[in-house]
Amino acid sequence: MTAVEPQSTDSIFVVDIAGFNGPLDLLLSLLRDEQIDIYDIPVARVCEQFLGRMHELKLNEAAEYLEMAARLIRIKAQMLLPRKDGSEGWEDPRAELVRRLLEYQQMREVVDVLEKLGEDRRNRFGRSFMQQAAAPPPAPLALSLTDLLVAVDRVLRASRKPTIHEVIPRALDVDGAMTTVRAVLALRASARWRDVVRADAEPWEVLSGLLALLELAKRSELHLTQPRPFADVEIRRELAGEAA
Amino acid sequence: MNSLAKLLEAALFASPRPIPTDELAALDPEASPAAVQSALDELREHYDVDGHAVALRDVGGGWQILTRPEYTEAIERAQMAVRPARLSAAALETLAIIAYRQPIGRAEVAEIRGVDVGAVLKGLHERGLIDVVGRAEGLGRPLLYGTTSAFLEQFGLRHLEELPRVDELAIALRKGGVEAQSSEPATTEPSLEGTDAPTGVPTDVPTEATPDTEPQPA
Amino acid sequence: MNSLAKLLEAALFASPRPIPTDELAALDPEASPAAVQSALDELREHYDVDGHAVALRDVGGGWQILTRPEYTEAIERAQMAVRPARLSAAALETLAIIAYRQPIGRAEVAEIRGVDVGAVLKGLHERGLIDVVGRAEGLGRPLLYGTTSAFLEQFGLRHLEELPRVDELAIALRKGGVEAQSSEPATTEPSLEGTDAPTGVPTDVPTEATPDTEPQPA
Repeated sequence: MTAVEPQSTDSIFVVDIAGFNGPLDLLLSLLRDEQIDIYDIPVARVCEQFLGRMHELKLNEAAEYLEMAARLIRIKAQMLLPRKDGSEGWEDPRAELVRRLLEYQQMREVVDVLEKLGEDRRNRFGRSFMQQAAAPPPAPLALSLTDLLVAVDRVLRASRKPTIHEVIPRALDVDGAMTTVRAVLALRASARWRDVVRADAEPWEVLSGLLALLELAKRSELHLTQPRPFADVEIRRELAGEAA
Repeated sequence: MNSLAKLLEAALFASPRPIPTDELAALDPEASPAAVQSALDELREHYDVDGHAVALRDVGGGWQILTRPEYTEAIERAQMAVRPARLSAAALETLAIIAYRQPIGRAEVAEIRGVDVGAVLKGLHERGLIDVVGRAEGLGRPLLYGTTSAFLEQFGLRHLEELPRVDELAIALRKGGVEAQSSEPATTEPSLEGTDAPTGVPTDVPTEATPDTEPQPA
Repeated sequence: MNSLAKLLEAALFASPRPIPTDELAALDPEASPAAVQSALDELREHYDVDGHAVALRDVGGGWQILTRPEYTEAIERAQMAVRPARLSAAALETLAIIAYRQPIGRAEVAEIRGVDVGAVLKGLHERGLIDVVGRAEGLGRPLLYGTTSAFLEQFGLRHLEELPRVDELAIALRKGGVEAQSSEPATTEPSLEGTDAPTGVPTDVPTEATPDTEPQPA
């Protein structure tokens, strides 16, 4: 299993830059360029070339390529280990890599087929004019009263005791908030949101404060500005409103 | 057909809008206006004489291939004949709650069902089984939903009172019949009579149609 | 053309999507399946023999009238229709793997491609080319993907069997799938896991072959 979960954005980026669809693609093209038999890869040489190409293509940061490089180095080391005589049970350390390369190569073959088929289809237009006939009516429903009643029963069973929330109405106090805002602005020419609404204000107080500001702005008693999105709203005393 | 006529056919077929004559001419820079006109004539004649179901028409400043009107009905009918759809268990439950609790708001339905019902309400509304019947008092004045006459029709009910009362429900289900409906079930109704509801105790499993409630031809 | 063929032509012209044979048959309830098939044959032949710029094609489990490729350039140049964008190599690779190995999970696709495929899968899913078809057994019960009918449509395939069979590919793939894949692929699918691997590819199990000999059939 490759462990390439993180860095996904990285790999997309790499694909775009290097023109390779991953380490297997790079490795395959390397074998092709060097005319190397996939079943008998001279790992030491290929490993070196792979690292070289990685460096060349500035792929050193890409996890997938690093992982492949590490794999090649490990195989290279395993190849150097002395083999027991008779070599019974000796596993070619390259077997897994060969399998993956073959698998990838076959997938590339299918891609070629898909590319041709897709290209042919792309070159054929379907009808794009939509007949202006009325929108097709929805399919009739296959339903019976039993279905409905069974559903009712299911609902009743599922909700033995419907919880009923008691909602305590909390009237907004816009007038009170307006008084507060006026009081603040009487002392200073400009204020901020936190000056008119406490940090620990309850929702109804926040709403009251907001409505009060909007109302006063409507009455031209103050001016609301926001230098940029999500910045603190600036509340300024409107001179015209003051005069009025 | 000559090759220009074929090119025009392809373009007219692929275009989502009618194409004016001068735009058609631009398809082949070497074609003279006269050649384009005669290719259009050839195409039109071909469709007419050869007995095609489509015709070339000059509509609103452009040319378009349109199907002939005599086929419209069959096409629309076929679209209606698309196999009947079933409601999901979620939709049925929502419908059941609305039927018994109307007028009712989304939040209330959601609370009874324990899940959000926005998408389900939308689906039921699109199918015309429920409709907005008013707005509640209070914050945000939420929409209130109720069932429609299409709902009654769908379930073969004359009016909502024909729905069994909740306290009769278990019995109604067990007996496989609905009392209120005893008078004279209309023949088109999916009748509950003769239903051999095996246990009478509904399960959580989404219900399948009982044998006699197979989709009726619409 | 006979009247059924004309009716089919009208329906096919009116639809931007392929129409499955059974829906075409529903256009005329009295038409036998054989009659529908012969009407389709007649229509196709008519377009081919009569030199039309359009052709009747059987794609993705349905019938569709499409323009012939030779007119595409001119139509696109005149901006009367736009060809869909090409898929990226990454998307094609992922699709190829899913098409042959469905149902398949993300980790497996990633393993074969040697890179993470999360973003690509998402894109393919958004385009409707693949869909979730189930969940694997095992840790986290990962989602399994398969191709859709839109996939077939996009590549002008009637069904998955039109993809080259494994033994037609130069290199056949290893035997045996991945453990997590409990559900066996439908027999109709072209499988990359063919048992008739002609070249004897190394399997998961290490072969006896020494490094410098050609591998023997497993």
